[in-house]
Amino acid sequence: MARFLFPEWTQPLKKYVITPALLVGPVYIVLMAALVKDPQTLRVGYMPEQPVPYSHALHAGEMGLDCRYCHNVVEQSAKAAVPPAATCMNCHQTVLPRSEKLLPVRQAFFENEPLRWVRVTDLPDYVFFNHSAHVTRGVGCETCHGRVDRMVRVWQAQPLTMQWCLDCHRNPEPNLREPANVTVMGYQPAAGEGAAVKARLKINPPTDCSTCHR
Amino acid sequence: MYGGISIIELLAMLLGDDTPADELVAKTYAESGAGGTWRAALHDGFVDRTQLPRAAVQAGGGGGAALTATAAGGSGAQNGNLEVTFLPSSQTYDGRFANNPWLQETPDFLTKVTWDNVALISPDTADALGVSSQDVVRIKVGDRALDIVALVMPGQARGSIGVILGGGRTRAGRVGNKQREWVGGGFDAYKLRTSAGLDFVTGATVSRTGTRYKIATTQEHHDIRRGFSISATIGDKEIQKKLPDLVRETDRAGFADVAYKAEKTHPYYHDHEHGRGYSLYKEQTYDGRRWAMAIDLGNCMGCNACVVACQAENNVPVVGKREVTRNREMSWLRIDRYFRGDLNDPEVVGQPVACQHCENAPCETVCPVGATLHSSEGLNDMVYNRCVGTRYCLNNCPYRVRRFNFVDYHQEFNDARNNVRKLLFNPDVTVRERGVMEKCTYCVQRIQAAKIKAKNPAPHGAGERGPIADGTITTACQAACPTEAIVFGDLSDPESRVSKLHGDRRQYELLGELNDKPRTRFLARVRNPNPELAPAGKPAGHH
Amino acid sequence: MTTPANDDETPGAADAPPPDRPGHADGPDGGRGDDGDDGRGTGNGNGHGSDEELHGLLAEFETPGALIAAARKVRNAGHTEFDCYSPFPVHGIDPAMGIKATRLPIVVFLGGLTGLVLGTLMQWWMNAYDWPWNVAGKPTWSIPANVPISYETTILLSVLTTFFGMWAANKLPQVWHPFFRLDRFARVTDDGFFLGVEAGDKRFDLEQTRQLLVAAGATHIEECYVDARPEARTMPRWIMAAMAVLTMVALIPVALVFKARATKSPDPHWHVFSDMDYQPKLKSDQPFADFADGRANRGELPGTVARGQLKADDAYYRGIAGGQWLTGLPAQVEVSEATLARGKQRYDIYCAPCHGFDGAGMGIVPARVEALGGAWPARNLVERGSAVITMPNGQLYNTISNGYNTMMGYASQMPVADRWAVVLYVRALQRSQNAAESELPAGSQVR
Amino acid sequence: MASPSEAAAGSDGEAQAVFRGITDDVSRVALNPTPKWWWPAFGVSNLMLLCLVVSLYHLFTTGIGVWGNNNIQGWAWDITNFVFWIGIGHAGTLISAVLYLFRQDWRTSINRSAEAMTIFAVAAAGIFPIIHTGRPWFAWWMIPHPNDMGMWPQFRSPLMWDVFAISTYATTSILFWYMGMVPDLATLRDRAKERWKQVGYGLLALGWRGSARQWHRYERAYLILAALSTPLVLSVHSVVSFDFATSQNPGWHTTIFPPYFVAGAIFSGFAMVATLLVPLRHLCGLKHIIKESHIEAMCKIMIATGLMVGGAYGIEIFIAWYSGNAGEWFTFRNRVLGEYSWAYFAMVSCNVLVPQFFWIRKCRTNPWIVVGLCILINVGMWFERFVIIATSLARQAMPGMWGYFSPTRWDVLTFIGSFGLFFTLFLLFARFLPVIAMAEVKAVSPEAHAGKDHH
Repeated sequence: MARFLFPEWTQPLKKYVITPALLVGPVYIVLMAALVKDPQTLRVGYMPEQPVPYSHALHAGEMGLDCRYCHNVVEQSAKAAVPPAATCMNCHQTVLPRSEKLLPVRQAFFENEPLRWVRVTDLPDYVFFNHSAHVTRGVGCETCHGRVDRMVRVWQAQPLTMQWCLDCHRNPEPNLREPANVTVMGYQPAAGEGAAVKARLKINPPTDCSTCHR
Repeated sequence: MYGGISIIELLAMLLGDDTPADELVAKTYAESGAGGTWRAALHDGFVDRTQLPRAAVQAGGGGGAALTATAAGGSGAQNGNLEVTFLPSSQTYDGRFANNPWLQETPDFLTKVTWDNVALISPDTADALGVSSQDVVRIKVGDRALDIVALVMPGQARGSIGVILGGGRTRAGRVGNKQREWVGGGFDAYKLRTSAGLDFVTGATVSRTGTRYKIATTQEHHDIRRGFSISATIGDKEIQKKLPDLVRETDRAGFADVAYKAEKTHPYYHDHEHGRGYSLYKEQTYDGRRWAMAIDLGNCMGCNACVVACQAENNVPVVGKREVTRNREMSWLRIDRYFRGDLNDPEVVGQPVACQHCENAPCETVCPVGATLHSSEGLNDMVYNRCVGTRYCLNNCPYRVRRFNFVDYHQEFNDARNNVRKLLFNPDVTVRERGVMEKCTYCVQRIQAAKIKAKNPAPHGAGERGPIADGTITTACQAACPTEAIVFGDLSDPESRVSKLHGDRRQYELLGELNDKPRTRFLARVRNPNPELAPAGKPAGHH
Repeated sequence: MTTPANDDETPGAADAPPPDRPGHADGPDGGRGDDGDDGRGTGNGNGHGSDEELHGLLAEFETPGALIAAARKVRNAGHTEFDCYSPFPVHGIDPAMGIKATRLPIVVFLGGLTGLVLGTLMQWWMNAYDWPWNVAGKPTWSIPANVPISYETTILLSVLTTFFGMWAANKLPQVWHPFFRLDRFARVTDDGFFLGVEAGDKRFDLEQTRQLLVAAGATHIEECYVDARPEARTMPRWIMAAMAVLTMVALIPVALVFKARATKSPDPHWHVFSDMDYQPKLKSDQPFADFADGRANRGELPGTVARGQLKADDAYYRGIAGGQWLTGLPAQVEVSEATLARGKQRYDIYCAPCHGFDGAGMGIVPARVEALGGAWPARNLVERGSAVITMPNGQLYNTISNGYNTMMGYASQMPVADRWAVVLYVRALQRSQNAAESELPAGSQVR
Repeated sequence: MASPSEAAAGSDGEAQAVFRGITDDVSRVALNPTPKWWWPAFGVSNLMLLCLVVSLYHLFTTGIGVWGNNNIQGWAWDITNFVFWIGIGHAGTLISAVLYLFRQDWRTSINRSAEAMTIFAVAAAGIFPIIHTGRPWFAWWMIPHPNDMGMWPQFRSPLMWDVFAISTYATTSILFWYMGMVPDLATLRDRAKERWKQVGYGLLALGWRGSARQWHRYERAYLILAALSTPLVLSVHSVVSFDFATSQNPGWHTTIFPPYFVAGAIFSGFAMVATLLVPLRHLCGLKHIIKESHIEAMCKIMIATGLMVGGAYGIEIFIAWYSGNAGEWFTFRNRVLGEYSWAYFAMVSCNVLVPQFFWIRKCRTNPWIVVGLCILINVGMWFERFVIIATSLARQAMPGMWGYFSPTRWDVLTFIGSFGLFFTLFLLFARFLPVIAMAEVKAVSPEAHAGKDHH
């Protein structure tokens, strides 16, 4: 068989196709991998369906209930506590006692079944986050959970990655406020407030591995 | 948990009374006149001032000599007239705990056997019978016979076979039932035990059946006495040479010398004396708390309580017999047991070894991904979720305290029948998956909990923040130790117990010549044997 | 043994029939190959088509030595646009052709230096600057441990510069070249030694150059033509189309990613590797089907008393003293500004939603009920003459703990100390709401 | 100029015939129909490769526990195989680069296949550091890259040095090999008869046309690569030896390791090259290019490196005793006399005694004997790594954690599988690529100087 000759139009191919592809291709692949793996793509914006159409925007926003009314152990324990149906019934035995939407709540309360809320902010099981250690030192709820008072259905507002945690552990001041105001949404700390709180409460967040991983 | 009823309730029901058990007990308590409320007694766990009166006893004279004679000489009985003693198992007792895998895998404190019960034979007797470890022997007493695996046990009396009870159960449960060789389960020693001889019988004949049975031990993972004879000798000699370095001991006379320092007793490495004090680089310093541990070998009696406590606290998996035979037991804390001297009448020395939390930890340098690093408080942190599992740290740890998840030891939880066993896990500790390294963390979850609690403001009031008092944090092993041999605390507090023990003249570092600067230090044991009991020709204490 | 390449030892064989060039029979450039072959077929200078363009002359020599000698001659004749072609590097040809030493070594040195600097900087930045770990008590930056990697990055970058630099300098890959059209030129990778002079050379003259080459000892001389038609030089449409399609396809993942970033999703996020993210352990807030109540959290076990949970003190835990409601305060409760502040904070969180911040019973919840068309005022705690004012502290504490009427107990939401603090605060509230102006401290009365 | 070349230069046509002969003989291997022996050999290699696939599947789904590794011997066959293969992967670059720098022209006959062997051995070696990790899907954490954990690799770890050394070595070897092959690929391009081969070789040859200006830069680049590869090849096995030398374990913590490992690597590499080339020159009819003298030269190098390795064994023991370090001395006594003494004596007899047969000329010239002895040397070199890794770990400082390693069937299968990968790749190379560096052979042949004037 005769020799195969590459046609002349392969000449511009090198200049306009192969070289750009070799240069752009790897950048594209790396960038896409980074973008896909980025928590902003994968995690932020997770907004699961809840068994009851509970609106934080109404309760915490419009009515101004304090976060701790329901998440009552947040200052003492590692977990903020998802409230039991009994907490709902504190009010809802008189407010909208026959609402269709609240049926699961009443069922849970009267039949002693758990109300299976879907967890939004879920760290991997090997991360040991302690709410009390943060809330009592003046890290606002909003810092990690976003403007819950504006969310009808709660969604994950922050990436909650290790890098994100470290950023604050290394430089906590921008995220510190007077501990009395931790539940205030949209709080604007006064100038120097973070530094003052840090100094007064001797806040020195560790970046040791065992701080979070045990 | 499953709505069962207790024995008391059952008995009461038979008597026509269906009061719940706790009320029955409370009623009985009130009637007993012990004083106080039942609730308080339940809370305290005891009722004050109800102990038995103190008795005064005095040792009888001359008994010691007789004991010595028996121990050293033994009966020297011939086959056919051997003695069989029945010993409760240190794991399953008489077999009642056979279905508890934690206990099954806890190595016996002397034999280091797991998952099986064995017949102990002294080295001399074994030689005379032609029996070696892992041989299945048939023990015949009268018309009763038992096939059981033999273990040549230094220190077992000559002419006496120690048969450990508690194995070979058939209805103990999924774990405790007698299984195949690879799974363990032991041998039913009750075949030999009658009411005529509950503790021992005599006139036993031992013969080899010709079969062998693999025993899973956590030390001497295989029989060092098999194979090339020089190899056994080399190993044994080396152990005897190393022992005084690893487990330091002195006697009353040695301790009475005010210049005694355990650190200086045994230069196994010739440069031990001047291996210290110089560093090529500026070493890291620790400004704040410095966690440390001290283990007093004088108090340790090798009871294994710490081992099981650690297993429970830290979600340490049970791996099963086959994995133990492959040297893959996961226990973070092991008690090394060594025999010293004549194998027919040895001294036993034991030493609990867990991660030493070296300041210059050799494991950290070699981790390519920084999965094991030092914390600012001097802990050797192990981050399971960062570990890729190169096992380099394990290879570079001179103490060999790192444990690797070779397979998924939690696979059983895929089975819904095991669901309820998930409750065994400590939620504050990661449940490690396969392919990651793990090791003792000084119960860092307890440290962190105490630190957070100390800094959190009191339930009301304006944020009182206190230091962590010495003794607030106890590690699981420390809490379980009945003799308080393990002390944990903060070295930066000069008044803490651990600081004082680290300054004790009995303290020494394990393998100190490596300059790893372990945070765990051992306190040398002071041996003080009764001179009448000390075997002839072996002076009490020998340094 | 004969191969196609050395079939034609005689110059006349250049007139061999054109070889088949399948695959170009149709399409816009169909027949282009045949034209090219025609050009070559009549390639001795007579009658090639007007769409052919002379590229140069290719002369063949028998030995490397002859090639060197010819190169020297051609160069001495003033030619610059010429090159020698050989199956292996002919030593001595560089000076003959006047090839200057390549500057590749300098480039490689710079590449290696970059590798060294980057490798070292990377290690320093990552291990000693960005996050200085305490690794085995060692200093965060110590050169010896970093030498191997710096060394390897130096070599790696040097090697990459050498390799890619060489190809770039040689302008390769270039799979097309005019000389490839000449069958004879295939021997350049076998046993042929060629010298090609390009028509673009300013001294090039077809006849004179041919004479020069003959004089230099060429055994065979051929003219080389290239296809000058524009369609032979433009890329086929399908390549353009493929590229366009590829580019569009490459944008799809980008679009998907940006959609995911901009929107919220009810689906749980995707765990690339879920190792240990979900462990078999049970945490306090997890469901657990094996228990009747479906919860993993067991709470207090009936019939047991945990350490420190004896709660034997009736006054403090139940507000009862001697079978009566406690009228004073238990010893554990300290009457202080701090306690009062705590009480206010807790009251505002747990009580104010119904009872109102002023205790008058019109909090946000009753207000909401009203707004929804119902009526359910909470009890006014501060109303003069109200039972709440007269009830003993112990009873007030008990009401907070266990509820009253439609009010549910708050024992599970407030610890004991907080409940007493609220008792204290409610008392203060009652007092302040019913205070006469004269009771205010001097200077704070309304003027 | 040497006299033979003058003689050859007598007739110009003869010179061309010689070149054509080389081209024909080498191209025939790649371009002629597949020879009969190739298919069974390829089949067997594929079966072995299947072992690797199966054992890797089992490994990835079950865990490292399928092997015999344990909490005493964290490394065993996995790293033994890794060091074994990486050692073999040294001869190629050494022959190419070091012998090139020393102007050893005889290397041109064997360097191409030796380089190919290097790359395939590095490929076989490269899988082990990845698969030996407990969670190989996270092995990419060893590549420094920005990530949402804010974590970086830990550069003090010799394993990180390995990552860089081996990836650099693999890259360099591949580029060096490919660059050397381009002119020969052009030869195949110009002689191939099937269209797919013409296109394929054409693309791979990058349009090489043997221009003198290109040859000039090419040769310079080749020289630079050789100069860079020489320290690299020495550094790679040194870095691999740091895995052990910088640890704290008696038996590993030894300053002699870097040179000792490099000598051992050359030793095993040459043994493997000889093992492959002796049959290859018979099967492919390349006896006049890969001459007996080449085999003999390799045998002589094996004598030298074998003696170096033997010397290292002696020095190790001497130093262990002379250091007065009790732990070190015990480790070595235990190595020789302990329960692993069989492995130690296998190592010494294969590595020190076996190469001594090469003093006898007949042993260097008889292909059967050469292959046999070379296989024994490779067995010995595998045992050397096993002795260093598994037996040192068996009895370390704490007698409470002493143990004995027993491999499982999966250890064996993985090892066989790595051979499968190696042989499969090598057979594909021997079938489709130029096994001899034609251009280089031509360049160093006396005829390359034909027709030159003598001035």
